[in-house]
Amino acid sequence: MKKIINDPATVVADSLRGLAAAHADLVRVEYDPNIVVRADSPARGVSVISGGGSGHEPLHTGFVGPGMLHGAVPGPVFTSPTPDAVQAAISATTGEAGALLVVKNYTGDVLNFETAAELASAEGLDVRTVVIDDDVAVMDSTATAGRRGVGGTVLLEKIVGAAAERGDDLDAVESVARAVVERVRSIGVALTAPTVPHVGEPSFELGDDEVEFGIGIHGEPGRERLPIEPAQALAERMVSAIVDDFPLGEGEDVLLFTNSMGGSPLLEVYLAHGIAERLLADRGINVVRRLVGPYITSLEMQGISMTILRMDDRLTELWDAPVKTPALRWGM
Amino acid sequence: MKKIINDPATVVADSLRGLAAAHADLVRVEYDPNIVVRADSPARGVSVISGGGSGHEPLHTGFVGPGMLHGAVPGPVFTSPTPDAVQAAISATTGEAGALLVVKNYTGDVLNFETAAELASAEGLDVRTVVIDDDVAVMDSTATAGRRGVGGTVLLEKIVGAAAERGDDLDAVESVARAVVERVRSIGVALTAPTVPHVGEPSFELGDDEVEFGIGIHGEPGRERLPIEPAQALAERMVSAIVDDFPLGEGEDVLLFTNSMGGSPLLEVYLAHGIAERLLADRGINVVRRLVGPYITSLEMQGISMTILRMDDRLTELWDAPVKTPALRWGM
Amino acid sequence: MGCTANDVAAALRAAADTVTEHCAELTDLDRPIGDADHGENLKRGFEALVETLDEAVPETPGAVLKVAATTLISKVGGAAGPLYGTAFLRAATAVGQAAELDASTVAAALNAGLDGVVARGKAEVGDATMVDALKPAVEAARAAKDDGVAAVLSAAADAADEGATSTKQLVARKGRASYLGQRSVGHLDPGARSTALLLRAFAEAAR
Amino acid sequence: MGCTANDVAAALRAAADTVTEHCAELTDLDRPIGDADHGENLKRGFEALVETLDEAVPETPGAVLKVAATTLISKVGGAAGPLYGTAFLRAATAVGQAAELDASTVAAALNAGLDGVVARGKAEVGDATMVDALKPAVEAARAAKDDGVAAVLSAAADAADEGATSTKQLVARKGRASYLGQRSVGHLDPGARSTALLLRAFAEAAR
Ligand SMILES: Nc1ncnc2c1ncn2[C@@H]1O[C@H](COP(=O)(O)OP(=O)(O)O)[C@@H](O)[C@H]1O
Ligand SMILES: Nc1ncnc2c1ncn2[C@@H]1O[C@H](COP(=O)(O)OP(=O)(O)O)[C@@H](O)[C@H]1O
Ligand SMILES: [Mg+2]
Ligand SMILES: [Mg+2]
Ligand SMILES: [Mg+2]
Ligand SMILES: [Mg+2]
Repeated sequence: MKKIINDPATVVADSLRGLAAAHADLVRVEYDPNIVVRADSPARGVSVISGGGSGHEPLHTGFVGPGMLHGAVPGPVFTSPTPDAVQAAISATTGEAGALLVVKNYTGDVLNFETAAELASAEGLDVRTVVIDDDVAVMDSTATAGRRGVGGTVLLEKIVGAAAERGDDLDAVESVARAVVERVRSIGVALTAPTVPHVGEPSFELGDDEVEFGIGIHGEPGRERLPIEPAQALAERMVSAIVDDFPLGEGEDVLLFTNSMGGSPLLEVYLAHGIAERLLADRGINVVRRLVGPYITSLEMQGISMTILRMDDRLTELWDAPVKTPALRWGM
Repeated sequence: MKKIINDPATVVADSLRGLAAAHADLVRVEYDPNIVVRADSPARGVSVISGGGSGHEPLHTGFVGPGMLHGAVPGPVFTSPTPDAVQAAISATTGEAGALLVVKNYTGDVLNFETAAELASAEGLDVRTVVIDDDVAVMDSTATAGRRGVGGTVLLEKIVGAAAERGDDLDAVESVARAVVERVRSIGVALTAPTVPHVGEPSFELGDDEVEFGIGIHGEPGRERLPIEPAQALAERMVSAIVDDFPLGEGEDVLLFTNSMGGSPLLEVYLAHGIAERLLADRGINVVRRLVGPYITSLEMQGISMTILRMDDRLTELWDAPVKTPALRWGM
Repeated sequence: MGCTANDVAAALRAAADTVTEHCAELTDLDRPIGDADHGENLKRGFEALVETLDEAVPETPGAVLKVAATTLISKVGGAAGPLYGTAFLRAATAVGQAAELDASTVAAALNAGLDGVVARGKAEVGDATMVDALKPAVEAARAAKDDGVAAVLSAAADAADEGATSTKQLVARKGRASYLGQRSVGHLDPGARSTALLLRAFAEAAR
Repeated sequence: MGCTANDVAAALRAAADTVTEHCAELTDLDRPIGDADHGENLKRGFEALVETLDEAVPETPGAVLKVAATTLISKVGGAAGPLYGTAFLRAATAVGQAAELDASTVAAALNAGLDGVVARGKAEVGDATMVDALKPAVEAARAAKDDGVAAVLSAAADAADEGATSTKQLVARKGRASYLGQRSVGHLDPGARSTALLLRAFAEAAR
């Protein structure tokens, strides 16, 4: 394992120190437990908090700032943070208006965040959780822990953050969140495996011309292992998996998010995005907004994911609203 | 080689189609020769154009837009574009006020861009070139093709773009450019090699616990091959290489840019950035602005580079000016 | 004959040693069907627990178990943290203020732990989780409750071993491994294995 | 006895074949000391040149050389594109409107090509570039100019071979390889090698 780190045991805190130094105007970092909160003191509306294992940067820590998250709780690499860390983020950001916790659907995250929400509620705060489970790779969700939360999380955090920023109350923020969760689907593919610092070896083995289709963001296995194919065929496979799952019909408006899993060059990510745009156009689906780049990653894993969100006027307005975070920024 | 592409021969144009689809509000793409120009028609001031081999994205194509580049000329992967492509970008963007071509100091880029500038001048346009050579890894520049243009290019393009945007004339824009070139230094390190699509194999071999210190952005070799060391020691080596080269003294104001070479997780990039900030603080050097992320990459190569720019009020004002491009955006 | 607070603390220290010793094994089990962190997660939690116990061992067995619960909840993370944490919390409640634990209290504590895991995680026997080790352990413990604490724990450990082994044949239906569907067959569940290891450590400590 | 426009075109086609054949070799030479693209660069250029010549062969040798120049400048890219392009441009100028090239014109054209490369790239013999192949080739060509076109080109090719081989011992001082300093010693310069290959192809075509 070759990594630019000092010690696997301190990698998350060491990295947060760099984030804090780089973006002192946007975020404040507290350590032990590790949390990232907004540097400004926003008017006390609803606060939006998310978190999960580290190693998916910029998710979630890079999305703290005006118009998006009030707090992020980075756990150890690929491991959910514990309830006390989540509670610390709640205490640091949450007032009368309450908080919404955005939780990716992994057993660990759900158990830890729900425990924290319970404890906060016991202290009289109105804290609710929304669980995002957008990964269509998990086919039969009754025989499993359910679909995983993946790329849709980025869109959810942006949109919910905008709703909170404009002053929506917790009911309204929660209802926007549930609308996004219902309307978003994703699929991922890996070309290589990530290496967790404290493990020191790649999380899985993949042949020289194999890809893992339906990969999660922790190197969990996907739907199937396939021989590598041209980008055109791969994008078709990905777009079909999502469109058929909805199913999406002609004339619908969508946001298309083509994401790098971390190690894939932007050259390839844009290439795949261009193909997906044409495949959707061929189906009569209107791409009205897009996001392209590494926003929810799996360390150095090469691969991409695609996420499609069915848009309406309300979501479009919230998507377009200004945002100012380390990793996502427009309008201010 | 595993890549998300259709055909190595069409990879650049295929990727540009994705860029065009994703950012139709910001850029317009023309093909054969491939150029990327601003989607809006800016008031005809000085235009700033850059380019070079592809595979370094978001450089340069991701920096086209208000406040930065008017045109970018993406060559084949890791190979300079030819003069006719550069000429096409000049024709598409340049009026009476003339153009400045930002050229990274590689023999191929210099020869091709200078040829284009000569041809444009012959047609009566005022087209000048500025060559950026900020890589301190190249020690003795009299016995070589000179220092390479690396991370400083990103800062140069932002600052020069801002000068052009506010209406500076070509003399003024050129003088800002030369000031930046004089005041900026970089160093890079690679943990893995990139794989050029039409080559199909890694550009160099690196042992399981070796790093290449002083790497260029094309997998050219660096100063020396070293055993991997903790991030603290590596960052110290990088900061020293730059600070000693200037040399930078106590009390100076700088911009610190910690760049991912493409394949390194953001977790590691921020970690290295945090260390570099502290090392500079220890030397009494004031980091007044910073940029962290993958901005000038070498395909999927793992590694980082650090760039330091000596700031003054003029440069700080230009750095802070609004910019709205696919990859760099603030203030609008 | 019964277990004092110090005995419980000693058993937890023994468990911590086992976790350290088997850390790589547990992580390796979590690699093909999970995210390769189960060993690290438990190690982080049990090391913290040992540090806490080094400072002071609480007065009652129940208080010791409660410290274990809160430490594991706040240090382990992942799925295993809240699950093991809840198990110890319920066990602590089950043993109440007793100064010493007899065999049937130990069996009852194990049962309470199982109930906690099921309440949180909603897994059943056959889902290929720690429940496949814990449920048979609880049943064996109950059957041995007249033979003393050591016998209870050793019966539990034996049954847990067997239960853990059974997960190899199963299709996982809870936790990360469930994403694999049929591909999870042939793999020992890391949480079931760690449950068996913990119970074995307790049993050895009680001899 | 002299070279017609069609002869020059045939020589360029032969060069294109050589480039295709040695593409991987040239790229491999460019790997340890450069950016592993020299073969691809030349192949792109020469393939385009052949396509252009397939449409129509210009009337004079000079016009054919000019087409080669503009095609290489616009298609090869990298350092080699402008350098080889300039070489052909200067060679075209040197041969003027002549309908046939005799041996001394061919030698003069090579000399003009060298001057072009040096004017643009500012390399000297000993810098480990294509100049190390081209300069001795020009000298050998001049010496052989009374023995006919075939002899001129074959002398040039032999000298270029030797010159290219000499780059193995040199520390590169121009182009990407120069970044390596001492580490460039032991490597054949790809541009010197391609110069030798092109001249050999011309010589074979002229036999
Ligand atoms: N719903 C559940 N009920 C019971 N046990 C579970 C459940 N989900 C996961 N587990 C157990 O947790 C173990 C994984 O723990 P660990 O690797 O530490 O957490 P994570 O999966 O979050 O990385 C699994 O092997 C399984 O035994
Ligand atoms: N300044 C120069 N003068 C003469 N030849 C040069 C010069 N710089 C580079 N070359 C030649 O160009 C060759 C490299 O060509 P190529 O690989 O196509 O371009 P690039 O280096 O831009 O990738 C070198 O091997 C060398 O022979
Ligand atoms: Mg985990
Ligand atoms: Mg090149
Ligand atoms: Mg795990
Ligand atoms: Mg080259």
